[in-house]
Amino acid sequence: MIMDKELAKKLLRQMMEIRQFEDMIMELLAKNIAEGGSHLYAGMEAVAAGVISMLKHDDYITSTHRGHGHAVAKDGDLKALMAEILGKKTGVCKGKGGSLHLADVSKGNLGANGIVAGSLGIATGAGLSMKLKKTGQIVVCFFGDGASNNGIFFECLNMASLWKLPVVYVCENNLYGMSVSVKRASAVEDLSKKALAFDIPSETVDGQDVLAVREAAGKWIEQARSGKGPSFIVANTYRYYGHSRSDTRAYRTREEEKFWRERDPIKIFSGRMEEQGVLTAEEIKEVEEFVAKEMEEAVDYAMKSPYPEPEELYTDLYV
Amino acid sequence: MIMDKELAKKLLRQMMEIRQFEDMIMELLAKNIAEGGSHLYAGMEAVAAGVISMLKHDDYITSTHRGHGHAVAKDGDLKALMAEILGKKTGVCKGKGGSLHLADVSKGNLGANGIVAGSLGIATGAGLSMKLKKTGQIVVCFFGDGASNNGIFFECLNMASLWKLPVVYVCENNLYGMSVSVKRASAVEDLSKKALAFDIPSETVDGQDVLAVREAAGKWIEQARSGKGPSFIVANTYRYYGHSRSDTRAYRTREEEKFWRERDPIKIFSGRMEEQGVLTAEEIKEVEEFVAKEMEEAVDYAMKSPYPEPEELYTDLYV
Amino acid sequence: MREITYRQALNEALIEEMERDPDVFLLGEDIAVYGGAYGVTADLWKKYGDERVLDTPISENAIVGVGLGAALTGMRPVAEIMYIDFIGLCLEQLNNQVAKIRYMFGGKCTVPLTIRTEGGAGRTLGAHHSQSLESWLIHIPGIKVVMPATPYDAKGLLKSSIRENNPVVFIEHKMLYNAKGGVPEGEYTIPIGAAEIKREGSDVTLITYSKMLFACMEAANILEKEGISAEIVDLRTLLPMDMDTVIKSLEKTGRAAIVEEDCKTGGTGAEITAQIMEKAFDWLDGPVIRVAGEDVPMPKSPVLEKMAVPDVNKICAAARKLIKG
Amino acid sequence: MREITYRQALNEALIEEMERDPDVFLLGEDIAVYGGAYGVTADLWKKYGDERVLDTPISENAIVGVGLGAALTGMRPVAEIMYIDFIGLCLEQLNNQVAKIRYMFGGKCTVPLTIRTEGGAGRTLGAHHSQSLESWLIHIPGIKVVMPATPYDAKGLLKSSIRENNPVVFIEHKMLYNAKGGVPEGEYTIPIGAAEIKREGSDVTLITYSKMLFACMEAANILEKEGISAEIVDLRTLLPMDMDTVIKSLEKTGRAAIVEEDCKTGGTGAEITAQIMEKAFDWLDGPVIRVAGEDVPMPKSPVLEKMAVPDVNKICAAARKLIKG
Ligand SMILES: Cc1ncc(C[n+]2csc(CCOP(=O)(O)OP(=O)(O)O)c2C)c(N)n1
Ligand SMILES: Cc1ncc(C[n+]2csc(CCOP(=O)(O)OP(=O)(O)O)c2C)c(N)n1
Ligand SMILES: [Mg+2]
Ligand SMILES: [Mg+2]
Repeated sequence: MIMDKELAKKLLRQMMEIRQFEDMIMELLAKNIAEGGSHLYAGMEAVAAGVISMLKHDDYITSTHRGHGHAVAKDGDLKALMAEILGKKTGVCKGKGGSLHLADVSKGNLGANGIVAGSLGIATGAGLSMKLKKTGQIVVCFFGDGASNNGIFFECLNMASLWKLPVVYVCENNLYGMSVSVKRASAVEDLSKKALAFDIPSETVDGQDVLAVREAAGKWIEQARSGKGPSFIVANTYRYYGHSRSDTRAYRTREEEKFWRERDPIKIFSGRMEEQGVLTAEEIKEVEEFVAKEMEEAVDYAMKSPYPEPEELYTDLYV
Repeated sequence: MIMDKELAKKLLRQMMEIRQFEDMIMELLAKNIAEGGSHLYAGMEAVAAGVISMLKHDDYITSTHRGHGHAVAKDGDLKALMAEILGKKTGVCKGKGGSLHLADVSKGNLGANGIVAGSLGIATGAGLSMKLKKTGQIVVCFFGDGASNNGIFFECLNMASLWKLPVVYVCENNLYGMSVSVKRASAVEDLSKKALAFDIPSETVDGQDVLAVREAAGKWIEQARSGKGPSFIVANTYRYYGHSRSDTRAYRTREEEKFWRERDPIKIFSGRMEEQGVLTAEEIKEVEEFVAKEMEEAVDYAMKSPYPEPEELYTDLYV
Repeated sequence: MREITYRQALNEALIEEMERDPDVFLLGEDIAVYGGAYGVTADLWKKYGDERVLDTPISENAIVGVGLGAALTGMRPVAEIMYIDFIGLCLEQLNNQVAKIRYMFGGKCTVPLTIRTEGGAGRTLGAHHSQSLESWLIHIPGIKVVMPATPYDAKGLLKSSIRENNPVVFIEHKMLYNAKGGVPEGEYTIPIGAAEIKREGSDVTLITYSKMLFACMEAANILEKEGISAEIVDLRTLLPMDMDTVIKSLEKTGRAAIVEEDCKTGGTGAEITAQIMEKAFDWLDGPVIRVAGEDVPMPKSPVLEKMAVPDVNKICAAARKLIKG
Repeated sequence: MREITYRQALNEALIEEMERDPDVFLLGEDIAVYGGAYGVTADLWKKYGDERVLDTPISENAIVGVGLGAALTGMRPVAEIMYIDFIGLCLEQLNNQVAKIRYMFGGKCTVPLTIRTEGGAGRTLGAHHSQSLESWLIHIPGIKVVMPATPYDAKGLLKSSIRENNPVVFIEHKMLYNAKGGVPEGEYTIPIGAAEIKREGSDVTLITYSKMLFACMEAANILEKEGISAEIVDLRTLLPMDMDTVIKSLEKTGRAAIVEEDCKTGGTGAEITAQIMEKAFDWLDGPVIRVAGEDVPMPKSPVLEKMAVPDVNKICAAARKLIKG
């Protein structure tokens, strides 16, 4: 794939935004400014950025409990997202959703989800809408390896294939569902085999290589858009941190972590861009600094924002 | 497979028992002596008889809403079963279960189930018990083509394969789940493909041929018993009657019904046994008459039995 | 007025709303060729085809999830769950996703989804096909719960439910499908959240909904002969609950029995009792009585099934007890 | 007495029962290597291995179904559902299968299955990880529902639950795991179905369970200074419910508030109110008050989350209102 400078910058920026967005969250958590759970996406940036960069603005995605990456990449408003993490009134969900429920329907993000596999139905139903309304839009459904063992995952894949819905199912295989390895949770280690039960075409990609992800995503998004039905992408990747804050990572080795950290998606991509002469070291630095500044502003905005008023407890439940 | 007379008689008797048991139920329903729903197994006898005749007495089965056949074949007490259909005190479940909940744990029948795919978990859990207790028993789990689209089906197959449980999953593919054809309900028409998602070996058999069913069942039961894990048998078969009484069968043709009626499992087997000189026409007739007599006694017993006493409403809920 | 069945009234409501709004479509098990397990969607598939009357696999959780996804993105789905007994398969999607998503998203989406289902005993179908589980549903903030008793209410309320921009669970009763009643042709709607006095009276208030309305009506006739005048409040919607109508009746009678088919403990009658306690304690001449289903799984045996649900005798006995103390 | 945490008390109960009975085994998500999302099964996997501490895939419905199948065939499983918020994924199996199977089979099987789960707000985890859905469960005849508040009760009741030959849903509270209390070493059990007076008093009865017990205790201290003597009934088991203890307290005080974290409409407080109405109307000096969670999904924002559940102030206000009318 030949790269132009602008695209390279954009991809780099998106991955860096995700990374730095979470670095900020970690800081806020450490300082007890942020509260509650936070499942960090760090290490997996190439998947969200790679897939979503192939979508149109009005295409839809559904996300997961590990949803910062998807939310940022889908045209996320960093300020509103950061404010949401802090439960502020200016948050993208007015502070009612939080990290587990980041959503921005106006940007086509149908939401993170506190329930593993909880958004498979939403994605599939959105796909059905797109088909019935013949809008040409498509839906990308993100979920984890662990989610691919839940009943609704299978029910939805069956419907999507049966009805040829324009949905690309993207399984972010980061080797563990919380502490349980794919080997201990799934009868097939090669998760793409699950698509065989539904005659859905599948492809496994290196989820650390944003360009590889883009290539696969592009192909299957095109297939969805042209009415040929759903597909199943398994992106092999890794989360750097524990499942959540209290996780001591006893279920995996430090060597394994090191191995994957060396396959960092941002390093891989920026290294390659430099090598190929698409971006200079300087330009890469510039992107990084640009993002750092964005992030500072986002945090500043979020921290200065007020909490919701008490009355907000009762609004937004019914129309 | 070489047949001895006794075995041939036994298989014939079992299939005839199932058939005539249901003929009786139909009569009782027509006369308004039996009430409520009844999903008839007629046409599918070779599956229950074939599989269950390969089991030991203390092996387990789980059954479905279409459970008369399994209940009769698993050493069913015809009188107690018939009484249960009528909701009588002498019924196998004291009249509390009825057609949809026929069960006899003492005979290894863990029950019919009003919920489609509702007994997949029970079967899988029983398999886990057998493995943990190292008893050498195995479990056969019956369910329909329609059930194979429900989430819990997939969840259970995954666990069974992962933990190498001694469970044989038998999918009775009678082409329809209520009114919806396999083609309209399942992304794969070849249901054995569903096992691919779990690395479970599978086999498709002619469910009208009791000997073919026995051969396949024998092989996979042996595999389960020897600790090699679960398997998935798809038995192609057909139900003669509508899904339930009110069904006008608008979703299938009379030609299709005729085609399958000509492949009647009892006719096929008795014809072959006569041909091969294992049983004479006389002997076949004798079996039929024997069963007819059993059935008359069962109905007589059931009809003469009292309904449960009012106090029974409150018993058997808690230990 | 023309008399038609509850089933026909529902069928008519579906047709009228499908004609009115091209975004309305139906999905569920056996709703197309078969016309629904109880015939409510009869002939709609012939009329509207696969795109608007969609047979689904036996996948209850996905049916609700897919309905939600479609509702979020511009459609107005009517999903059918064949028996309320199966609702436990899709309560995660209903409770966590359908009901909460608007709130979680800070009001930035709407969920115009109707879920039709059907419950109740009476056909000796046993424990998996006879339940009334509405009290689970009134414990889910974010949805509305509608349970019509008459053909008239069924049509008017189903039309309102489909037009509603909040998720609605619409619960029919399997023993009412053949019941007839007057139903106007064409357009009318009934507001969700409004109870109706189905019979006026002055001595006791019978608070009820769905099929039990008819047992109450019969009981009221018997009681009348005994000189007891019963007023009957048909709630029609359980969430939100029209307590104003209940309280107003109680101000008059001072005595109430709640009649519900669902089993008693943790039932809807408990909530009604608690709200009466909170809002009308001073009007009460004595304790509210719950006439409810027994706390047992529904037994198959016809003799036991009859005992397990309220009947006219039990209602009359409760009313007499309220009067005589 | 030695003081240990609620978490340790539960862990100890599991060890003691696993030592006592080789048929006891655990299954659930992340219970083995990880030791449970909230650490209740810590170190058990090291001790007992894969055969007795079984990590499962993320398949809640199958976890319950498999637990049932194992219980029916000679094992005594303890299944964990990580958050009660996920219970909607397995209510079909719990309600239709686990709870009803013995009855449907005419008493010819037993289901010695314990399902541990955990609920409640307080960690700003939002709408999918903060619910209290126990009122759904008390509406399921055939199971028992246990909700201990103290480490002492947690250990004694978990041991009883595991030994029970009926299915038990055992609900812990995520904010209590680190709470300490006196717990004897070794063997003792607490009967399922027995409430306990956690504080004696004479003016008002506070009926509560699980974490809200501690808010009530605090409130009682404040009220005492105002001259209001509050008696606190900790239900401990919600099904069956020990109404005798409640009524006895009411005979003394004549006034009651029910304090529950679960959202109000269709909550457990409604059932308690109804039973008080039925069994103790004449003892009441005024209406029972429900101090309950708000009828909204749990908002993420820490300020809103606090408002959504009862606190000491609300309890005190209710008690004062009961006294002053
Ligand atoms: C239905 C459900 N079960 C369990 C959980 C608890 N939980 C949250 S994330 C998680 C692991 C999910 O694994 P995976 O799908 O692989 O996603 P990952 O966390 O690895 O991104 C679990 C078990 C949940 N939130 N929802
Ligand atoms: C969970 C659930 N959904 C729907 C039904 C209603 N229902 C009963 S039988 C049936 C069809 C089942 O089809 P299949 O599994 O193929 O079994 P068959 O009836 O063909 O033997 C349906 C939809 C049910 N009982 N349970
Ligand atoms: Mg994972
Ligand atoms: Mg079938």
